[in-house]
Amino acid sequence: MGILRGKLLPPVLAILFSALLCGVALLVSGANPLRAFGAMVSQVGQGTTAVDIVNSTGTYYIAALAVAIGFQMNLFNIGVEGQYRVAAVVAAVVGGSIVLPPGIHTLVIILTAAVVGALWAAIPAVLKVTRGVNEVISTIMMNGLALGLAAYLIGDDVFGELRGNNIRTPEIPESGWVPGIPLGSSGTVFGLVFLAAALGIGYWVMMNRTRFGFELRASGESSTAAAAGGVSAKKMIMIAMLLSGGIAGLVSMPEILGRDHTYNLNFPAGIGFSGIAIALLGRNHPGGIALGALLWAFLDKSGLALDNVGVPREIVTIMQGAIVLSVVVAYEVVRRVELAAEQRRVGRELGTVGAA
Amino acid sequence: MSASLMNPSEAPATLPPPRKSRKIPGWAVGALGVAGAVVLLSTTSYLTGVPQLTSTGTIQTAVRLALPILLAALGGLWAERAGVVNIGLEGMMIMGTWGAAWGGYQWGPWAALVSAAAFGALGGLLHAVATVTFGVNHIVSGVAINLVGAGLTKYLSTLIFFPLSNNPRESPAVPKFDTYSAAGLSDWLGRLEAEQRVGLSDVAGILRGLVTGVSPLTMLAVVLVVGSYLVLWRTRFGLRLRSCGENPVAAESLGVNVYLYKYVAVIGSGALAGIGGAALVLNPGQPGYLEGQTNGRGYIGLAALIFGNWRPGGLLGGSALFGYADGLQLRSGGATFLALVYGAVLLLAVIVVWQLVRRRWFAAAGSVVAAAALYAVYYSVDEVPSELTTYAPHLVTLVVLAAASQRLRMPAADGVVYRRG
Amino acid sequence: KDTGGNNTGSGTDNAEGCKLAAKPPAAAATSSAAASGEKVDGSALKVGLAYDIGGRGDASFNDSAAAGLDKAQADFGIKPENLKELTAAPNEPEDAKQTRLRQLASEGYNPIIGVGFAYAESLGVVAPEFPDVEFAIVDGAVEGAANVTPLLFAEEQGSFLAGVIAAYQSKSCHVGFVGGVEIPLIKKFDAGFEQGAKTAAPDIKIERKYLTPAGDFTGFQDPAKGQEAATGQIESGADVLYHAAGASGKGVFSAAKAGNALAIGVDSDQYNQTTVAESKDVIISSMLKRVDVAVYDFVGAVAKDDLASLPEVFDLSVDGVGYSTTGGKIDADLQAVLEGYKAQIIKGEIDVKDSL
Amino acid sequence: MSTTTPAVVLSGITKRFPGVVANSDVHLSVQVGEVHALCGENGAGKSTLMKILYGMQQPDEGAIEVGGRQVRFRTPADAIKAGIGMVHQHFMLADNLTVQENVVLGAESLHGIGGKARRRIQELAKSTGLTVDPDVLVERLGVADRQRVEILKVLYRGARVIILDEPTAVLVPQEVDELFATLRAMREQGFTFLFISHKLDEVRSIADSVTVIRRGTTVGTADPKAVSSRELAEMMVGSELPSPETRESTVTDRVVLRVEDLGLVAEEGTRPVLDHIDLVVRAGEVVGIAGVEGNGQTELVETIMGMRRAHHGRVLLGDRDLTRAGTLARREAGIGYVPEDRHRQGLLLTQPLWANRILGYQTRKPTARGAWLDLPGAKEDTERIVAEFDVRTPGIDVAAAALSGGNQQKLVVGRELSGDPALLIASHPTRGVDVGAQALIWDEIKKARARGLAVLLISADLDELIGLSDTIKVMLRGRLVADADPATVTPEDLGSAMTGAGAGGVGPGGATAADAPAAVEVEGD
Ligand SMILES: Nc1ncnc2c1ncn2[C@@H]1O[C@H](COP(=O)(O)OP(=O)(O)OP(=O)(O)O)[C@@H](O)[C@H]1O
Ligand SMILES: Nc1ncnc2c1ncn2[C@@H]1O[C@H](COP(=O)(O)OP(=O)(O)OP(=O)(O)O)[C@@H](O)[C@H]1O
Ligand SMILES: [Mg+2]
Ligand SMILES: [Mg+2]
Repeated sequence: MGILRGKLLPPVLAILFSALLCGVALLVSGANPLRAFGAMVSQVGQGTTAVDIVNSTGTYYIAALAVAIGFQMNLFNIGVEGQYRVAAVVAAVVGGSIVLPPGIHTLVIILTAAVVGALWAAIPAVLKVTRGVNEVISTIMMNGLALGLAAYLIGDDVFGELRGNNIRTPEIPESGWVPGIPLGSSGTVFGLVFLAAALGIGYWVMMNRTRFGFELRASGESSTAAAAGGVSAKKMIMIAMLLSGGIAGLVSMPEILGRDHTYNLNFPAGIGFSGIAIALLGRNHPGGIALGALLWAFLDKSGLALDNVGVPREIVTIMQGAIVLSVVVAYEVVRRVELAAEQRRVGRELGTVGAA
Repeated sequence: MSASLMNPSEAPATLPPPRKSRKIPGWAVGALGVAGAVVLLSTTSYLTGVPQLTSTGTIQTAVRLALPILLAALGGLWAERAGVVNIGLEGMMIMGTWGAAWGGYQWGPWAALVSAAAFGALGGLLHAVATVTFGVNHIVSGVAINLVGAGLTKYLSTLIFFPLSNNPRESPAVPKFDTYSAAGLSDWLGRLEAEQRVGLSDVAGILRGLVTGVSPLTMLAVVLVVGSYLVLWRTRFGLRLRSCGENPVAAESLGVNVYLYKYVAVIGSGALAGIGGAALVLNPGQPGYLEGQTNGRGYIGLAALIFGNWRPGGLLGGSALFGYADGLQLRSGGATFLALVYGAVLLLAVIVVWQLVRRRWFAAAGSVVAAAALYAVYYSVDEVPSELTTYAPHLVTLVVLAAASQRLRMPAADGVVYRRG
Repeated sequence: KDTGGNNTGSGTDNAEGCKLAAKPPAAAATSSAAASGEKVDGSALKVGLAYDIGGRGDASFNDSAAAGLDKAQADFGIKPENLKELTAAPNEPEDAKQTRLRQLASEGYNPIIGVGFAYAESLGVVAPEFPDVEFAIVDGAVEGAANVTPLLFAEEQGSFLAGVIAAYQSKSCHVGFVGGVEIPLIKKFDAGFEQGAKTAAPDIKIERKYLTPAGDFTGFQDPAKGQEAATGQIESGADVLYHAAGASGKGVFSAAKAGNALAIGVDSDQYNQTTVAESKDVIISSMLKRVDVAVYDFVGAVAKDDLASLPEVFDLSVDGVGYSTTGGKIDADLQAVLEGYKAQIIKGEIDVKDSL
Repeated sequence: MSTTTPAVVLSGITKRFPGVVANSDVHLSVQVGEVHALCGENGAGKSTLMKILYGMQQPDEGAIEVGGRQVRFRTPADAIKAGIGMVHQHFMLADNLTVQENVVLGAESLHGIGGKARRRIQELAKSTGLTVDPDVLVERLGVADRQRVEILKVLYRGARVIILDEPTAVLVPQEVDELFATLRAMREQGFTFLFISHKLDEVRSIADSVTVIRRGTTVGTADPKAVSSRELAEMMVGSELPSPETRESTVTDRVVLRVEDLGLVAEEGTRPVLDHIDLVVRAGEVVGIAGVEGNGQTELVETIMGMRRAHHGRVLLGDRDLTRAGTLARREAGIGYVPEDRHRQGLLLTQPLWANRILGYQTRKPTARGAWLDLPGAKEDTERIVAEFDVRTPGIDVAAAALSGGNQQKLVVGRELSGDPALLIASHPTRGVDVGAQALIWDEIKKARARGLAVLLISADLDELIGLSDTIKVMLRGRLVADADPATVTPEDLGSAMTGAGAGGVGPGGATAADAPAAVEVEGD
């Protein structure tokens, strides 16, 4: 029950608070908040929205896991954004230019994406380890460079090909696709949503049951204590960053292998930033992140319904920001209350101190 | 055991006597840096035959592009000197752009400034509440503020600007400041520049760029940089504020109200970032608020701050570098940009000599390799691909940070959540 | 204090205009297209419009589409409640576009128009799901979907004329092009402009700058950068600038005003746009891309059930592209020249390439 | 004396923290112009009481009188106004600010922050003998100089009553003497001092009266000249004072640790931090390293542990060369490590005790199996440590932060003695630990030594060092400069060697040359 209170109460409070805040904003602007929220909820039943939410949850989930691995050791990988973009281009190019038996083809594409993402993340990692460059700044810069590199790679004189007014990489042959689960008119669930789930399980096992996870957490909690315990901070930074980048590289795989089969100019941006927010929401816990990703995807997708009721869709962004901010505040408040309670408890159980 | 103690002559005298705090004063370092940069640029410009490197227009562009970044960086300086990392600068800047358009549309450019500062400060207040009062991780709060800032302005524009501009993503046109030039000086420098004399014309071009078509905003920014220095390093208020970033516990124990100073600093930080947003809106080429117009400049400001070692002069240099690199690539494209590569080779050559003098053989060898590689690029390419030049400022930042990061010193308690008691 | 345009350094009047190529033969009086005698009744139609980023009010091609819709509504008697317009968000994922289209289709809107090539992929998915609905896509085409009408434009032809105007108006025989993002669509503008300018004045010098590479769409949203790029071109000697840079074009106008240069707008008649009113006196013309005409014609064709009447490409011959003369900077002589070139293009005597 | 108004009177002070009553009904009266010492075990509530007097914490009950007037301090600023100043147990200085900035901070209204302030600082320095350059950055100062800055800070604010919370903990005897000289001189000028120390000899030498606090309440006040240290100690704990002494030698001739010609260069400059260190520790031997903080002890330990890369030289454990091995490999080879700062280096404070048991043992039984953690094994072994080392905790699932310092330290020592290490490197193993825990830790180290453990002991507590060690080496400026025999050496001798005082006035503040102390032998000729 204590766990429930500590872990679940804060996000619930935060969501309620944010909804209230946005409700007030809506009221002020002359809209009916109940109608707006109602429209959002009923949107889930419309068309493919439910499936889109699931698909998008998968994508966000991978991005948030990538961020969370860094967070575990206080490493802020703001560069997921660039990592998944570069990985997507290269993987799409590779996938589109080779022919392999089904399965193997897919595997090669996915591995390429992971490796490229990791390599892109390796640059800030090396800079941090060898030159002490703050990873927040370097990954932000790398995001810019990623855009440039991607643009260069899909140039029609490099790897790209023209399709009407769009440019895209050569289409990946069917042997590289990952079939989804077709649900008729409600859409198709991407096959790689299960990859996201598997990554989540792997992440949990790694963090809680393996030596590596322990070392990661130890470095995050106290780099000095970890060093004294034989955990090399530099090594952990490198590995965590590579792992984070590798997972980031997979972010767009569900979409590319499940639907688009190519990288083109409509490639979505901003998933990395959402990933940061979601990792924060989920407190780096795989379950929490799943809920966070689901919430995020729900807000994203059902927010489209707001157009129908004449409410600016941007209220959703405000809500997302407000949730992140209030959830961390709520966690902090609950943490303080619990720490005091814990100390009281220890003091009481020992019954020794101060009772002179 | 025998009772002899060491012989005085054997005492290892390895500890150097405590050095004086600084050998060369900061302003002299800055002046030297500027002079060095000018010499480097004019030499490059002469050797490559690319006058744009030091033309009036390039410098003016650099100033215009650097302005928002500079103001954001200055905002970062205030917050981080008080120990609060402010990655929410981007969001505060966005709020500033909205505020500037809203105030400016109704009451003119000065009101735009005030209202931008107020909106930015609002973002700062939010950050302060989260980080100071609730002890939330500074980066986390900053990320959230970037989200909130973007969402809020979008929402408000839909409500307020749409009826005026017919576009939910844009404000109506906002009146701008007039610009000013030091007329006589500017013309004289212009003639000097046109003579194309080595060095002299370059200096003239740079100076002319700095005194021609100056907006009050630029002057304001200069005043703010100098003012920030004076306030932070020359007043009791500044001393107290900085002490909160260095050792808040000590400050508190001496009767400094750390929470209060952090609040003031972070709110001020937001206001400065907001003014940075106003600088974008009030830019002559900009009709007004436009969704997404900050385009990551808040983050770049943060980079300039770190680049500048958390000092006003340094961040001025960082922003100038950014504005210059960006301006050059926008104005003249890849061919001119290649001249900069040549400049980098020259710079590396100087560094190699320096390293040889200091007997750092490995470092010198590394620099030689880098210089050779860059020269090979310069030699083999006619034009840097545009995909690269567009993000050249990012690349330059990375390279410079990689070279200089270890010399940087951030405030000791920067980013540390402080709790009273 | 600075007044008006200041002196802009090097390269002004060293030549009073270009050495022009021989003028084209005067064109026969242009035949006004399609005598619209018959009354079209569209009162039964429910029209849905899915805009690209920016939406109605962007003073660019979305707005142009909106204008076409407004005219169609007035002319064909469509009821206002039977119109629905939705807008894309920046960086949104593919499925958001699909949801938007599906939302319109399942609410019974028919026809539905996707404004912008970004809708191509999603129409490829959604259109087959609703075989009875007539879709159209501006600036794009969807292979294999019979119910998607492509509304394509010959931007290069209009830009050719813009190039001619620039060549005739330039005193220094030096002109410039500012593109927002280096994507194929914008490259068509670039290519046509260059060909037009070179045809009119073979010795002309042309500056070219794209603000961002493909994939980084901020280049359409950064007037500050547009201004600096334009200023750079002016200082290199260009005195007539043509832009295809969306909102960044505003910066181009203001740079032209500050630098005593001239500018040519794009998409719609920018002389009349309020957001650039301050610098309208430098706008000598705009390359018109009649998205409004295409939308209007398409809605009309659906109402008449006569899609075959639509042109394959909206080019000069159907006035799908053109130039504006508002502001009076294009005198009768120049107009005659332009009409001459236009006739040559329509007749096929000049073949305007859509890439460099 | 008794007729004049006391400088400070605290009466009935009670302060409760969550789960702890730090002070309960404390009474204390301090006369003008005296040095009043405050003694008590760790956690007895001394610092808390002083923080209350200094306005940093609010008492739940009780009254404060200063100069005969009832006062209420809501912030330190109030206390400063009333003429009270405090030098904290841990330095409260901003490293990146200059001495002058540190001194004037918070008191800018007195003389501004410019030339006037600087003149005032120099004036104060002259009148009290606390000389420091106002323009130097604090980070460049040694501990003794920092202490001077701290006292200057207090004086600058015009304090007449000065609280010194364990000011001598980080000083060597010579520096202590200097400090005391200053205090005596200032006492003549009418300053009043409240002086906290665990070192009872010091208390007896400087204090005019002493108040003992036990478990948050005052036990009584005594005349320090009239009581012995032992009597004082018994007042504090109500029992016999434990002693670190180990007389019977268990030293064998099996070399466990051999350090040869070890050198380390500071990152930026070329100054060697460790300079040609040669060292041997044998099975069953405790080798103690004495030295003023900052002379390379930390670096030596961290280099032996592989946390820093040696510039040259070798480290051998038995006959295994570990010079190139990482920290983990060294631990696996059989080195246990009690780091000097348990909070920063010893523990994961928010993690449960059993997770802390894994730290440093994440590759070994019983806490791990291959790449996998063995959680049941870890928990079981944590229970064992808790039982064997008398770690006072409600369970092994509480966070390490919830334990008191002494119990945290017992956990760390217990962990590092697990798995039969061949060598234990113990840095300040009992720093800030109360008497009971201290005794237990000493005991455990002795037991392990008897089993053949080699111990490298670093400690600032010279009594501990002399009591536990079989051999003592003195470290100065990165070199081992002298050997001492714990059987004969006195703390004063050691102190001279540590400051290099014998070498002629190179000690901080120009300590005067002392005669070559007995039992300290120059190393290497
Ligand atoms: N801020 C606080 N919150 C909770 N408990 C505290 C706090 N400060 C001190 N304590 C508790 O109050 C008690 C007294 O602490 P205090 O620091 O006054 O002891 P001390 O006598 O100074 O010990 P030492 O000799 O180690 O300095 C300790 O048990 C400590 O656990
Ligand atoms: N600021 C604080 N907030 C909450 N609890 C505190 C605080 N300071 C001390 N404590 C509690 O006091 C207890 C011990 O603290 P204290 O610092 O007095 O230990 P100590 O024995 O003096 O050890 P050390 O010398 O390492 O500080 C712990 O239970 C700790 O949680
Ligand atoms: Mg204490
Ligand atoms: Mg303590």
